Amino acid sequence: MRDIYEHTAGEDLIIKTSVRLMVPFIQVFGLYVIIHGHYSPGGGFQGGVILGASFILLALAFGMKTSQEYMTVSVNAVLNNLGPAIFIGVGVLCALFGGLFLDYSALDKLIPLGPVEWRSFGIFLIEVGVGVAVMSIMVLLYWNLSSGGAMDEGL
Amino acid sequence: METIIGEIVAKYNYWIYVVLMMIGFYAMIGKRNLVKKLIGMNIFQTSIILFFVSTGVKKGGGIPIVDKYQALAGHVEAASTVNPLPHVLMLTAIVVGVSVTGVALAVLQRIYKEYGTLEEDEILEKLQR
Amino acid sequence: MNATNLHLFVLIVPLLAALAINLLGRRSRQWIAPLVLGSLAFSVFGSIIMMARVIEHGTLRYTVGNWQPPYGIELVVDPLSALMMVLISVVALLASFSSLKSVEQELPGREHFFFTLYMILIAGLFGLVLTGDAFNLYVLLEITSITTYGLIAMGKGRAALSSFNYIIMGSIGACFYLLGIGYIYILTGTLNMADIARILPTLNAPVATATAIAFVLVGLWVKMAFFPLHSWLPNAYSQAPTGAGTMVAPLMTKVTVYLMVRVIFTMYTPALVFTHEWIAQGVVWAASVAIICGSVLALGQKDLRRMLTYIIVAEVGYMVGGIFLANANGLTGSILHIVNDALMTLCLFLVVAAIIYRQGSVSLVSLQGIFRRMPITMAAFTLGAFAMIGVPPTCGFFSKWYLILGGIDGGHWEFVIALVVSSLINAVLFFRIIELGYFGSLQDVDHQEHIIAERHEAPWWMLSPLVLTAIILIVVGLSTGPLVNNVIRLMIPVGF
Amino acid sequence: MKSLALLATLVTGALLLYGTKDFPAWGDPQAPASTYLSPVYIEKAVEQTHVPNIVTAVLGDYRGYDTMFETVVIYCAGMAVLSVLWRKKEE
Repeated sequence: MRDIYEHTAGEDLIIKTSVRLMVPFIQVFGLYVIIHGHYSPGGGFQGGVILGASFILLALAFGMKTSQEYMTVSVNAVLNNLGPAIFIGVGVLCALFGGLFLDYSALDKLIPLGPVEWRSFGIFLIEVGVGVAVMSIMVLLYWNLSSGGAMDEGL
Repeated sequence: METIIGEIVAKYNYWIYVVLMMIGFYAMIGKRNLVKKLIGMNIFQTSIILFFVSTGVKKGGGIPIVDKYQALAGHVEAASTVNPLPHVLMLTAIVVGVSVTGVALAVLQRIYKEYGTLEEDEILEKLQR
Repeated sequence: MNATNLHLFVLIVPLLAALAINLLGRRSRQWIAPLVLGSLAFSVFGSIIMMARVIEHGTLRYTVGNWQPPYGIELVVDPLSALMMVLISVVALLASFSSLKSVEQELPGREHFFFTLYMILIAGLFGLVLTGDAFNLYVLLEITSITTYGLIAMGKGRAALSSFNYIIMGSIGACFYLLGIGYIYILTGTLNMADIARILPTLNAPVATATAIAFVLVGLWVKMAFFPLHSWLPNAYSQAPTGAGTMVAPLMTKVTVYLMVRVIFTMYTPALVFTHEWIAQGVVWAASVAIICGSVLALGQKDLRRMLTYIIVAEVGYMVGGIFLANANGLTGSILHIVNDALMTLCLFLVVAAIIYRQGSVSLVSLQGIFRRMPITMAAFTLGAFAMIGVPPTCGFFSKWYLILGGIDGGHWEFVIALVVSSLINAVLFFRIIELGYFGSLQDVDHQEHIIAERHEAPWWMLSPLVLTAIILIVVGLSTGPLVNNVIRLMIPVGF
Repeated sequence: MKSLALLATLVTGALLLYGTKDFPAWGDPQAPASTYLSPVYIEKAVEQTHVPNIVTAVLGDYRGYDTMFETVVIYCAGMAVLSVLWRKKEE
C-alpha cells in the first residue's frame, strides 16, 4: 500500500484503515464460500458476489484508481470471458468425450476417478467458473455505473 | 363466511405475496418517474421470489443439506428436509433480477444524460418540442 | 463430436463465438467478421443436418447431463423446432452480413460489444426453440430480452428511452410468465413440459389451471407485442441501431409466437386451452382488432421503418388469431406464417438497412426517386412488398391462404374480413412507396442536393443477402406443399 | 391513466388470489410440489453426486443447463451495461 493516504488527502483515515484490514478477510471468506458450496450453503454465485464486493469496497474507500491497481480493466475483461468459458468448456468437454452435454461422468475417460466422484468434481469446476464470472462482472457493473462509462473516477 | 376466513388463514402466505406483487405492478405501470418504475420492478421480482420459495416449505422439514455418510447409508427420508427445487429456481431468478436492474440503471444514466430529467412527462414534453 | 449432441453444438458455437469476439475484437476489429460468419455458417449446416435427421428418425428427446426426463432438463427436437432452428440460423446469417456493414458505419469502436450481444441473442433463440422445460424457457426468454435491451439502448437519441420502456414491459411479461409457471409447479410438482401435459388434465383444479394458462399466455402476449400490449415495439425497433433492427425484428416476435404454439400444444394440451368456446372466440376477435389497428396505424407513418414495425404488430395478430381458430388449417397457416413472415420482415429490414447505409434516413420524403439511385435494392423491396401483400408466387400468399381457409372453417368471419382488409391496406402502403420511388420527382428538398441522380447502390455486402432473401421468398412460396406435408402436418395433434 | 393502472392491478391481483383457491395449504407435506420430484432429489442426490448440499447438487448437475444459461445472463448484463455506457475519456 504505497502513498495511498496522500493523494486522497481529504478521505477519512478510519475508513481507509478499517477497509485495508477487512478486505483480505472478505476475500478469503468469499473463496471459502465458493469452494465450500458442496458442504454448506454457498456456491459460485454467492462466493463470486462476496469477492466482487471486496473490490467494490476498495473502490469506495480508496477511489477507483486503487481498485483498478488490484484488478486492471484488461484483467477484468479476460476474467469476464473466462468464467462462462470454463462453464461451457466443461460442458463441451463432456460432449467431446462421448457423453451427453454437461454429463460430468463422461469425463471419467479423462482421469479415472469414478463416474460419481467426477459428478461431484464437475460441480466444483462449474462453481469455480461461475464464481470467476460473477466476481468480475459485479466489479465491472460497479465501475461502469459509478463512473458513467469512463471508468476513471468513481463515486 | 368462515370457509373464506379458514382458507385465507390456511394460505396466508400467498395473500401476502400477491399484495406485494400488486404494489410492485402498480408502481411499474402507474408511476410517472422512471426510477420509481424501476423500484416497482424490483418489488415485483422479489415478491415472485418469495412466492416461489414459500412453495418449497414443508412443516417439520430441515434445511436441504443432509449428512453425507447418513445419506450414503440411506437413512434420509424426504419428510425431514425442505423441498430444494424452488431454492434452485430462485437462485436463477435472483440473478436475472440483478441483471435486468443493472441494465435498466445503465439505460437510465443514458436517458438522464440525454434529457436531463427522469420524469416521464418532462421527457415527453422535450420530445414534442 | 458424436451425432447426438449436434443440436447443442449448433447452440454452443455462437455462444463461444460471442466470448471469442469479446476477447479478440477488443484488440483488432478484423477478427469480428470471420467469427460471426463462421459460427453462423456452422449453425446453418448443423441445423439443416438436424432437420434431415429429425424428419428421418422422428422427434429426438435429449436430456442434458444424462438424467431421466422429469429430473434433468429435457430438450425436444421435433419437426417444428428443427424447422425453427433452420429458420433462425438462415435469417441470422443473412442479417449478420448487413449488420457487419451498418454497425461499422453507425457504432465505430463498439463493434465487439454489439456482436457479443448479437451472438448471445442468436444462441438464446436456439435455446428457446430447443427447450422442453418450462423454467429453462423463462431463463432463455430473459437472455434474449436482456441482449435485446442492450442492443436497442446502443442507438442514438431516443433509443435509450424506448429501450427503458421495453425493459419495463418485457419484465412485466417475463414476471407474468414466471407466475404462471409457479402456479403450474404448485399444482403438478414438475417443470418438464411433457410431464405437465400428462399431469394437468388429471387434477381437478379448474380455477388454478385456468389462472396459470391465463398468466403464461398474457406473459407471452406482452413479449410478442400482441395488439393491446404492443406499445413498446414501434419505438424500440425503429430507434434501435440498424444492425440490431435487421436481426431482432424478423426473429424475436416470431420465436415468441412459436413458444405460444409450443406452450399450447405440448405443455397445456389443446383440450385444456380451448375448453371454453368463448375464450378462443374472444382471442380471435382481439387478433382481428390487432390486424386492423396495426395496418391502419402503419398508414399514418411518415417513416418506412416505423411503418414496418406497425406491420409487425399486425402480423402478430395474424399468427395469434390463426392459432386460436382451433382448427387444422388455422394452425398450419400460422406456423407457415411464422416462417414466411420472418423471411418477409428480414427482406424489408435489409432494404431499410441498405437505404440507411447510403442515405442515412428512410423518411418518405427522402425516398423520392430512389429507384434510379438504388435499383437492385428497390427491386428486392418490390418483391418483399408483394410477399407482404400476399401476391401468389411469393410465400406471403400461401400462409394467408391457409389462414383464410382456417377462418372460414371455424366460421370466424371477422378474422377473414380483417385479413382481406389488412392485405388491401398493405397494398396501399407499399404501392404508395413504390410510386414515390419511381415517379417521385427529384425536387430539391433541403438535404436532397447531395443525393446525386445516377446509381449509388449499397455495397455488395448488403446487397447479396438482400437479393438472396428475395429469391428465398419465392422458393419458400413454391415449396409450401412439401413444407406443410412433412413438417407442419406432423405437428397437428390428432382430432384437431 | 393512473386509474386505468389501478384497475389493471386490482384485476390482476383478484385473479391471482382467486387462482390460489385450489392450492394445498402452506407447508403441507403432502402437497404435489413436495411429493413428486423433490423426494427423489433429497434421497438420491447424495448417492448420485456425492454432494451433501442438495441445492448445489440440483443446481450444478440435475439442472446444470439452467445454471449455464444463468452465467450467460449475468455475462449479458455485464456486456449490455458496458456497451450502453462505455465511452472513451474524451467523449
